[in-house]
Amino acid sequence: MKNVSLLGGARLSGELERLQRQLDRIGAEPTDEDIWRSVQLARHENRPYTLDYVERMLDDWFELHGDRADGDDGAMVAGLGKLDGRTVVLVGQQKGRDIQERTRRQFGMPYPEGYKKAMRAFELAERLRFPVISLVDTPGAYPGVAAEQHGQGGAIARSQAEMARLTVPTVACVIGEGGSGGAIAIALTDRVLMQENAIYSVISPEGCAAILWRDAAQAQKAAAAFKPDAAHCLELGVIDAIVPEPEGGAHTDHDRAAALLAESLRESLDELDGTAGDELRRRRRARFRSLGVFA
Amino acid sequence: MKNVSLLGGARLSGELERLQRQLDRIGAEPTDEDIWRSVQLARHENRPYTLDYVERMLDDWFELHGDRADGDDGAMVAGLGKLDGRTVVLVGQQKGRDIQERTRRQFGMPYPEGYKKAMRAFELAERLRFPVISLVDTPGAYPGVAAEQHGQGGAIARSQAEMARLTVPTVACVIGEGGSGGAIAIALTDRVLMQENAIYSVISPEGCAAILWRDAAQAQKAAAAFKPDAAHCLELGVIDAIVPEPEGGAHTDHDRAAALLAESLRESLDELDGTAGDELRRRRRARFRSLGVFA
Amino acid sequence: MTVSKIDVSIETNDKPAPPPKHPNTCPRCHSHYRDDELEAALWLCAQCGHHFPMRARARVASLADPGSFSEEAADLHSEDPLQFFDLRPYTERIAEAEMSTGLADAIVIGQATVDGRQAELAVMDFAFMGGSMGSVVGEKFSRACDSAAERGVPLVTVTSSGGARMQEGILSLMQLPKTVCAVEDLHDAGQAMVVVMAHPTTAGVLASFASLGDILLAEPGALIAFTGPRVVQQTTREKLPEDFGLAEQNLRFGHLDAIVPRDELRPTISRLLRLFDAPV
Amino acid sequence: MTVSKIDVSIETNDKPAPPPKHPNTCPRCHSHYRDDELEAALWLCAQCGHHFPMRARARVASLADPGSFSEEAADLHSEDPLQFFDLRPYTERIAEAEMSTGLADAIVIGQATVDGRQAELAVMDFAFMGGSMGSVVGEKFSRACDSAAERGVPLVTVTSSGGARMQEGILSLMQLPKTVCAVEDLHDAGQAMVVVMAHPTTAGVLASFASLGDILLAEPGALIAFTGPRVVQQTTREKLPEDFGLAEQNLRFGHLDAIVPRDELRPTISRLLRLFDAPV
Ligand SMILES: [Zn+2]
Ligand SMILES: [Zn+2]
Repeated sequence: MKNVSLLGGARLSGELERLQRQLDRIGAEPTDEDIWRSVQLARHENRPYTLDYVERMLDDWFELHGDRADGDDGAMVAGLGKLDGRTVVLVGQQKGRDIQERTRRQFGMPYPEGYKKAMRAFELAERLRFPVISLVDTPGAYPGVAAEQHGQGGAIARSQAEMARLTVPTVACVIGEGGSGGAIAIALTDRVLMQENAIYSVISPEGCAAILWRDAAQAQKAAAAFKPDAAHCLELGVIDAIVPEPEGGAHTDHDRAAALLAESLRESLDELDGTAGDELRRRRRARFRSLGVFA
Repeated sequence: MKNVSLLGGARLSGELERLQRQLDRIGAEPTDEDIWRSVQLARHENRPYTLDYVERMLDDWFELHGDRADGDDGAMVAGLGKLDGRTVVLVGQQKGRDIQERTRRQFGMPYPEGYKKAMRAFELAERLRFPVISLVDTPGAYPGVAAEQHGQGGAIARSQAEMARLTVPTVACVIGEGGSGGAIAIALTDRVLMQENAIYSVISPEGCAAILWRDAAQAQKAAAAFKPDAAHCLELGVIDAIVPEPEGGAHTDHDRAAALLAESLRESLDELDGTAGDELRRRRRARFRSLGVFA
Repeated sequence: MTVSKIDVSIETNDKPAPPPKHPNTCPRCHSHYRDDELEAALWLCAQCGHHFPMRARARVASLADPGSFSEEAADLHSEDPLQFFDLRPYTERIAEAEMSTGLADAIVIGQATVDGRQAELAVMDFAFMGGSMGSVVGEKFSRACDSAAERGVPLVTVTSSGGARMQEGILSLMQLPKTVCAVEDLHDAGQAMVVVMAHPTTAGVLASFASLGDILLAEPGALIAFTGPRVVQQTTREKLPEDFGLAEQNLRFGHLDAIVPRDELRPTISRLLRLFDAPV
Repeated sequence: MTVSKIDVSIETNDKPAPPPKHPNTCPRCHSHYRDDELEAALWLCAQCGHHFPMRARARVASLADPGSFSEEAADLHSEDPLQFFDLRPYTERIAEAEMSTGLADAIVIGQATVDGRQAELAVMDFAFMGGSMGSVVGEKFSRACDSAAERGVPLVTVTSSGGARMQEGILSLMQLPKTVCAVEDLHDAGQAMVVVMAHPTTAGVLASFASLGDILLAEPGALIAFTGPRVVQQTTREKLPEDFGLAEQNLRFGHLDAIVPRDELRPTISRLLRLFDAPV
């Protein structure tokens, strides 16, 4: 694993050190089985979802509703809350726990209306100078007729553009599935974290297998090939740090998972404190512009 | 007429002089019949509409379409063009000339989608530093079920807010009917002009008569009471100057009407040239915040 | 000649629905109440939860900590710039509204604390000429924005309005951009606005400052529409959905953050003031 | 355990529809053409106007003044960060695409003049692995933004892409925020971007820089969708409208400024460069 160089040019040395520490802790390169276990844990039906974390991490939570145009998308949650006494704006995809809620929240797959709700929350954060926390947990943006007609691609693009313009500190954490454009739409942030058993990928293992192997059942093989696990994402410079989960996975102990997540978020926000808004923005763009491998 | 004081505190002395010249030119206070004639001319079916002016005033016209969300509202036109070699962004309501076009353009009554298209044009102007010209010609925003569901009130409010934030020069001219919220949505500008026979009002004469006189047929009486004509709007400080029309009204000579309008717009833009963006914005807000009469 | 049949203004302006036989009869479940019963219950029907209209001063009392409200600009009065006369002179209508409401116009503004946190309040009163927005409403709302900005406190606005003050003509329309500019100045000063839309919030008020709150709340059952159902029906002949224009529909279509029953407003606003770090 | 059946990626990625018997047969009216006939006609069907796919270099030649194009970053090549191997190694797929297209990756960038006005061009080529967006596409597009910003000229982008370069895994997804940030830097430098969406413009490219043009144009009949019709159909079982995802539907729903036939593209872009005051 060490033969792949650390990417992501725009980092500070303190961050590099932390990266190194995390890489050391991870130790051996994840096996194909480890990767597939992450895929399964990331989708585990008892894994904590955005609102499970909200209720454990934030005080005075007030949920925002609606995109001020067409509707209120249940797959995207946005609101204000206090993290250790500091007001933050939080957005995140939300899957459902039971079948009614899953239907109401489209299994965590937002329509354009969901991304517009998130953008409205970003604007509020910018106006009132609140940091933004973004929790990513989606198989992808909703792939339906109305979603396309309402401009799914454009909404995802503009949500990222909005995030690239913010001058307040922003932190994202992938807490389950970080699926493709639907995920990155809310993850263009100063710091990008990922839970130990979360996955972050450009396509689902099943989708990749269906296209490249001509067989969706080859999903495990596909996952091993494109490596959506946290360790590889860290190594590629796509994320800045891995958030530990309770032994056995976040689903085994929601309270403990929330405490660990809150600690990482707090740490990231503390690091960003005191940096001027335009400098934050400059570094944020430089960070993402440095991603890629070519010769 | 002179016993009503000139309002609108935030004016420069040069502008006051021009106001005075215009008031002198108008001479006698418009009679009730004069006012009603304006109502009729403002709605005349041969009166030039926004695109009639565009085609006569602007070179290289490129029309923008769509609100990037729900649709493309025919009642609102937006685009880029050259006015005497200077690129401007132009927005305006558009009535229809024949029955098909009237239907397609909802008689110049925009949906929220139309105001969102205008906002998109404002953003483009701000980003690329083009002045904004706004031509106002609407009986009002569309009063329908879908328009309400898509947030007509909010769209009008946000369009104004967007205009209050711009740091590029902005000029509006009421070229026909300046009807209520649907009109002011695109008329929060540095300079507000009005053609000689245009009207600008908080409600249609028929609507006012129906409510206050309990009889829509008393429209002429209502118009005489609330005075939507250009001379009174100038006197109340609501507009900055009156744009002359060809003898007999703009409908008698579209080319001449366009030449006169272009001249006034050019003059306004020239006046605004060289003022810093944040100062433009400060004065724009001060101008509108000064409007009202109270003790 | 195209004569428009469109009236984009306000059906309720200056012409509220005829009152039921007894003003304290619930229009939904027909329960009767004494004045003191309703007052003690925040003008909520104990049987069905119907929200009766609530006067501005009562609203202030229900939100502000006891004794904390300090009114501003109480002496501003409307002028009659157009010497407007319909069936009666505007001046007479104002005088009558002043007499019957004890207010100088359709809005009350001032400083207050809510659960110990400082805020500016701007509360409209539908009883004063249908809560119509004339020069005084625009000016006082704008001053509330300035007062909030200067003191570094959030603004809490309660709206209730049939729309424009037609008797002030085009100057009434100009209160839309005026109040929009005031909100922008407030936002540029880094302060937040919470809006509570009470029944009805329509036309010009909805199309200006009411829609620009950072947080938009509404009372249950409030009519929230730019054009109200009667005018939509008359103009377009469309079939109206059951809850057309009501708060509940607005929430569904994404135009509100929450519908908050009146007896939960104070704790909700208190929480928002904490979130906005309003000074103690 | 919820196993998602949703595949939000790109149905056409690396797997274009099987070509008709003869590649120069019009799929709409079945007319046949010689290569030189099509080339002379901008790859437009003379019978029905069908837009055949157009290669990047031909596209550049059709837009830029003769001899004015100066290519940039032509030597950038993909690496294989994941040592990706599906049925064949990624390196082999790239080598094959290089051979068959004569390009180093799916985008060509460089400086040019159009009717004498300076612009930066960034033109994608679907023939190179379905126009998929890997690190090289992201980097070259970003450099085009920087070149335009530094020289103070507008950027003209022609898109054609099936979506992500799956073989680069998560780094392929990161080209979305990367190119978005590049466009924001371009805009902050005060420069405009015109986007021409050619068939197909889907998935990651549509969900990033393609949608952020100041002016969005499309060629007639181009598929413009985040998720293409086949995946939508398979996933949701919804009945698809006739022109689902096509440029024409996108225009109707407000997502495009204009649909411009290929033979009118050059004058349209020329007009836009005049409007953007592109230097001579
Ligand atoms: Zn009741
Ligand atoms: Zn053909």
